Amino acid sequence: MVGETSDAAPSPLVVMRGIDKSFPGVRALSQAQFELLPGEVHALMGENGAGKSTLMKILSGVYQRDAGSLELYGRPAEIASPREAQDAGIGIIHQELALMRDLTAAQNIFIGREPRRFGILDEGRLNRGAAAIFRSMNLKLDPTVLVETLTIAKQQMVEIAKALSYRSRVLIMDEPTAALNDAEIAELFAIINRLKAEGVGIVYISHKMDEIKRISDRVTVMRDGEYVGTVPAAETPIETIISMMVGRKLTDEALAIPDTADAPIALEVHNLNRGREIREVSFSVRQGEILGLAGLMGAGRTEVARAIFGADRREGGDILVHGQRVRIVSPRDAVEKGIGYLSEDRKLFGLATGLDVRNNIALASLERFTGPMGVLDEPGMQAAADRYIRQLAIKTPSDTQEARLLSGGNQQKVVIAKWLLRNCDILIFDEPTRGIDVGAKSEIYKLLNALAAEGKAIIVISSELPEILRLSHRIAVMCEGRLTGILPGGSSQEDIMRLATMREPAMEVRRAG
Amino acid sequence: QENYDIALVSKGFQHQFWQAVKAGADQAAADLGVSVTFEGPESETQVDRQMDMLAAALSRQPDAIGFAALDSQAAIPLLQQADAAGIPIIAFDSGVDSDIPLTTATTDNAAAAALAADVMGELIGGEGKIAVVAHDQTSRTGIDRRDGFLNRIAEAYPNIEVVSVQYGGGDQLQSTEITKSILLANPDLKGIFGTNEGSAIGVANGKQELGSDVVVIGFDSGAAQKSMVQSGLMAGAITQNPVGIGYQTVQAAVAALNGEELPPVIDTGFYYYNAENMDNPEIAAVLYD
Amino acid sequence: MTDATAPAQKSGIRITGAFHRLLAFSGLLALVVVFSLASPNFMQTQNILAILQATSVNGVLAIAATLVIITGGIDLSVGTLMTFCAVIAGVVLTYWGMPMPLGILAAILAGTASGLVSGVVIAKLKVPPFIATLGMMLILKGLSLVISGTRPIYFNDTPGFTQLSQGSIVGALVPAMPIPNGVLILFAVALLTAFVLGKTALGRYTFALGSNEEAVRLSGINVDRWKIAVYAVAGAICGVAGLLIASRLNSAQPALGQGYELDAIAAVVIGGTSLSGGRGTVLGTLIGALIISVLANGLRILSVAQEWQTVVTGTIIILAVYADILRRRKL
Amino acid sequence: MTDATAPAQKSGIRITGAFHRLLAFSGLLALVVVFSLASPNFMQTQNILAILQATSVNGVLAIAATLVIITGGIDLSVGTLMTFCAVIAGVVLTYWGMPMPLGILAAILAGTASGLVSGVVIAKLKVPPFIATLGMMLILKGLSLVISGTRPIYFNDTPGFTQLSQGSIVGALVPAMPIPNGVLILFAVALLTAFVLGKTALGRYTFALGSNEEAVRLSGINVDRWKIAVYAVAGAICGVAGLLIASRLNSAQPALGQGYELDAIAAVVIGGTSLSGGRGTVLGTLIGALIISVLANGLRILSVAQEWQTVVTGTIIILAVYADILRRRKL
Ligand SMILES: Nc1ncnc2c1ncn2[C@@H]1O[C@H](COP(=O)(O)OP(=O)(O)OP(=O)(O)O)[C@@H](O)[C@H]1O
Ligand SMILES: Nc1ncnc2c1ncn2[C@@H]1O[C@H](COP(=O)(O)OP(=O)(O)OP(=O)(O)O)[C@@H](O)[C@H]1O
Ligand SMILES: [Mg+2]
Ligand SMILES: [Mg+2]
Repeated sequence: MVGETSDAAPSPLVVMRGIDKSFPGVRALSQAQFELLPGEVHALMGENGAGKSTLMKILSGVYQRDAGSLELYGRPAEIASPREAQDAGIGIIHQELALMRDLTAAQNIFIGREPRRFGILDEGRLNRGAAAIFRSMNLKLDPTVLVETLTIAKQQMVEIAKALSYRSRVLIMDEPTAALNDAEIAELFAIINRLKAEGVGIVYISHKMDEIKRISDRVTVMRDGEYVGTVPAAETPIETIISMMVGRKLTDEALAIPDTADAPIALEVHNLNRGREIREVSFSVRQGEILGLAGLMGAGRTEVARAIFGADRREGGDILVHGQRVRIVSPRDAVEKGIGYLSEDRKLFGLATGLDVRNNIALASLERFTGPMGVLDEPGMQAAADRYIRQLAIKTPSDTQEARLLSGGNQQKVVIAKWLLRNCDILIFDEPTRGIDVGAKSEIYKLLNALAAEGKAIIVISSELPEILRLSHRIAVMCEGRLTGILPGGSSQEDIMRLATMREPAMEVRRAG
Repeated sequence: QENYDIALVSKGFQHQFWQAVKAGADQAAADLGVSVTFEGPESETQVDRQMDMLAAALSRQPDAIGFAALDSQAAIPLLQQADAAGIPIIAFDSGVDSDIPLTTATTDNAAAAALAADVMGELIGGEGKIAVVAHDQTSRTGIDRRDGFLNRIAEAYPNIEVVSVQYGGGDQLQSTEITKSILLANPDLKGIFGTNEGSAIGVANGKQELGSDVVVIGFDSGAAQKSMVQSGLMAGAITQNPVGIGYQTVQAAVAALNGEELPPVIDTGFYYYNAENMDNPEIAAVLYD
Repeated sequence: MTDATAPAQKSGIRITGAFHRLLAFSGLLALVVVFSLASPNFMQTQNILAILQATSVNGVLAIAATLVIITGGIDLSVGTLMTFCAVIAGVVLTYWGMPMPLGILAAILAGTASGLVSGVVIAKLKVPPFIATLGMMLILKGLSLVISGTRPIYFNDTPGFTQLSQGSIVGALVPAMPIPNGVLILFAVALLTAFVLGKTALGRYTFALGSNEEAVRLSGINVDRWKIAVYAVAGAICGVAGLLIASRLNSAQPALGQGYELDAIAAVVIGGTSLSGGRGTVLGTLIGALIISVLANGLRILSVAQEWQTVVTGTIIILAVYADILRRRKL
Repeated sequence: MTDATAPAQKSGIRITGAFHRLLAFSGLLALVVVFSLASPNFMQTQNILAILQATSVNGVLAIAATLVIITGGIDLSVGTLMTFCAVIAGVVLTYWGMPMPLGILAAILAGTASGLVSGVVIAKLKVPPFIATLGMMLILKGLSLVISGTRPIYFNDTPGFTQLSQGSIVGALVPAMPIPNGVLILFAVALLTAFVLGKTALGRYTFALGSNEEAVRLSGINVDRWKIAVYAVAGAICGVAGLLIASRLNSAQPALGQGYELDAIAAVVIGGTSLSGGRGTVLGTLIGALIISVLANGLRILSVAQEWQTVVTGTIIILAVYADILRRRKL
């Protein structure tokens, strides 16, 4: 299966063979292998927890392998630290953003390589350097803005800019587009093609199948920490890659959208306002309906969700639940009214990373498991957790595994399980499949459909238009804080994009940062 | 004579006063051929820490214990325990509300402070404003010296007004800052009494930093205070006889172990010293560095 | 509903957990062995009781600090709050001449109230715990002096008050083991707190808050209320410490208390609780508190000069934590 | 290469930054106004100089603590390290009779070395900063007593030593402004530290470490080395504080120092530096230290009873930080 061409192939940049790596209680890699040629984009695929990030962390000096061999530029090599990886020309964009939130974008990009004059930091040159990189990426971003104030998407762009600034021979991108919109993705792909032409080898990890087809030359698939095979991207049908990943054939039949037009309205929002982020937003969701909330990065979708949920203060607007005007000033109020919110940044807002899987799942429902004198019903919690671990196929050794040790996708599932257990009538999913593999993604889609069929009202915020189109009964589109229109389920991507870019004529393009 | 093991549990350790007591005890130990340990808590408020020290000393099963109680009641159960174990107890520095200690080697702090009040009254001509910078608000010595001074002023010097009593914890720097505030708030202040070494030095420092000519009466000695008295920065100071307290405590313990009778109180005395009299052999003997 | 494989897994994890905790004793054991070999007076019943007695106050304070530290906070006021509670007991029992149970109740209520105030300042006003409890430390220190009239309050009119900590119920039953009541109270507080932490909703929220407060808030939980509750419970425990120290000294010493917070926090951290919150155990804290008292006692028994005692204590605190880190890394 | 829009935006940010800092003075100003109205003695040159002088030692210690706190660490040893450095200066100058510059050098080197040790224990042995510096606090306290022979060391043989802090170079030039050198030294240390934090790689990594240590490590930076460097620099600054206090007392007082760390950390936090690291300013710390001294001085000037002084100080510390929080929320 290994993709070898008969012509005199250029000698590989990286050859990894027989790699083993264990963590306490988890065998992350077992006889994994990987090869990267100069000037190729090599996709690394696999389900959540397959070991992709771990393999790349070994290549970039973050972890040390337990066994196996590593060749770099034709010679055996040891990479003992991130520094050594940098020195060896290996750059990486980590899946979990590794930025210093209190520093500016430019300071983050050049950390460790600050331009100096007479030992004094030359901030001017630093900012000009960052600005140049941003310009080459067609990114409008002030280099002096604090990273903390940026959205995840912008942070992701900063991370990409940082990786580019190293001018590496090997560039690893671990889900770089998870937070990006289409325009930004196109920009990234243009950059990738430029680098490719310069002979840089690129490792590309993503769960978005269309991307793989668009830019990669070869695909290596991993499953459960093991090497499955390497195939040329162009000739191999997606179904084949998917079945290599999941070890079975996946069926994701298009969903039959039942009509919900006469179901009672579950949630109604009137003239929601909050500064410039939310301006006069009104919409409603019926029971059994999935409302897609589409828009470009920064359109204000997350802000709307947080405002409804009481996570941020509103400046105006009414919220009606089942026809009743309700007062929501805190998440607690929202949850009491039956509203659940799955936030887009699970690490920051979703998981209690120190707690185990069971307690994270039970966190929003602890009251239900609280007996006399505040004593918790552990067996009940365990049963509930196990039920969702099975139902959502959460990959974890047990329900007592610490949540922070799970792979990204599985962490996301834990957060979903939390809201399912809480049994809310109205669920707001903010980027529910970010960083989730195809297999799990289609499970989550089925799950959302099933929840809707049960009569729950669902709002799905997603930056992936196919996902919005695949799921929604109706699609609300936002641009610059305003709701620019609500489309029926069968609409085209073009319709959505038209509304998503329908800027107010009077309003100037908002400056970045 | 046997090599007795005598444990001294004092009220303090790092301060020069207690180091002088320790020096006296060590001297006696050398003279009498016994061995002595000496320890005390960080500050004179830590009554329970002193109990832990006393308990550990008891566990060591020494031949005798010397004890300077921070609180006259708190230690009674432990003293009873010592008594039951047949370990003789000598109290020093201040007494214990109990008849267990065979004797008490002590200074009458209230009387000593009253002497300071008299000196102050005389030096400022019996009228004007004065202040007190005390080392502690709740410890026995702190209370006795403050009240001994204040009571004497109140009863004998009706024209003297005490405008401020503040506490610097015996910390020189803190006492300096306090003194400066007091002086700045009361430009017509005539005198300040510092109730222990750290307080007195702090007061003199504050006076010096502001270039004031206020009359400073100190308490205790030590190299710095002696030189301040010598230079006139401090008008004079009361000294106890800490070396004598340490020496006599150990001596009394050995006497008790040898079955000798002891008087109920060994008054170790106090003295006023100033630039004139501090070289007198009698005074020089009780001053320490 | 029960999954057959799950209990097996759970007990497996429990065993390693217990094993880990057993190893945590090793630092303490090493100290005990060294001191026993160095001095025949160390391993005497009397001395062991003295060590336990010396641990009781700091141990109880450290347990209070443990709760707060698991939420990711810190409580600098434990020492002066203890004193404040002792003074309140003194006022109720000695100045007002009320019966003993009322004094006990008053001390614990005073602790709870003060913890509540800290909790409100932290949760509602969003003042960082370090500052809020630093402020409370000073306020309580001042108030103790004001209320007591800067004088110790003696409990001579409340017979039996000293028995609270110094008497020995166990000794009355088993004369060979005159374990002071203060030690029993320490263990009772430890058991109760371990129960609350491990088995109740309050305990679960305590860990969750330290783990990711924002996630807890976004789960629709009233974060403020639970945080305030944790500080209030910690305050109540400081009230118990106040009773213990007052009973031990037969007096409320109003000036005492500052500086005790560092010993308490040290015990917590030596016991393996992380200052960044989210994890910690009461057992670990107990061991930490014991390490501190054994060290102090042993060095005194060996007649080590006091200045060197300090140096050795500092070194061993660092080494104890380092050993714990090494051990965890291996497991 | 220049981006036309960037500088404009930047200066915009600078202005709001400066505005914010200006407001940070408000708490201090409020105190000054209140005390000036309450007592005619407060706003006297003499008294203002006294306040500044009283700030010098705590201010320098707080600056040292600021560096460490920005990395997300904490340094409990600043107080006893200051004393240790003073004792070292005493040994070199008085016991060994060396010339003054050598004594100054020795004190600063001692501070650096001790900071280095803390840094190594924290960075290499992975002992949490709280414990590492708590241990160092005790070790240094003991060593100060051991080295000095538990006696103060006087600098009578080093003429000019007291001038270091108490003399006034400014006063010699402008007799109307006898600003003591100690205050100048405080400002010099502040300027230098602000420069290091803002303009050098060390400063950049200090903020980066407190912001996200793992990210710094993943960026290929030798995290350990820079962390150690920060503690060493903080140690050197404590050396300066040691010289200041020794000069002021004309002696090295070996028993002093414990407890000073809380004042220093309080100044840092009142000044708006977050204990979780990543942000902080030297100017803020200076203001924090001034708030503490003004409060102490003002209450004394007003002859408030000491127990009430403590209560008021605690309350105002909480209120000052609360006001700062409110202000930030509005901006
Ligand atoms: N530090 C760690 N400690 C323990 N287990 C770990 C650690 N890092 C990864 N693992 C485990 O190793 C396995 C592989 O994880 P990895 O992050 O490499 O997966 P992945 O293929 O990148 O998944 P995803 O697509 O969800 O990012 C998972 O089971 C994960 O839980
Ligand atoms: N923490 C923050 N600080 C400052 N501005 C923010 C912050 N978070 C979001 N914004 C701004 O608020 C606006 C709305 O952002 P929001 O996150 O709601 O957008 P979104 O539609 O959910 O997009 P995304 O795809 O980034 O999640 C944007 O202009 C964004 O830059
Ligand atoms: Mg991954
Ligand atoms: Mg969003």
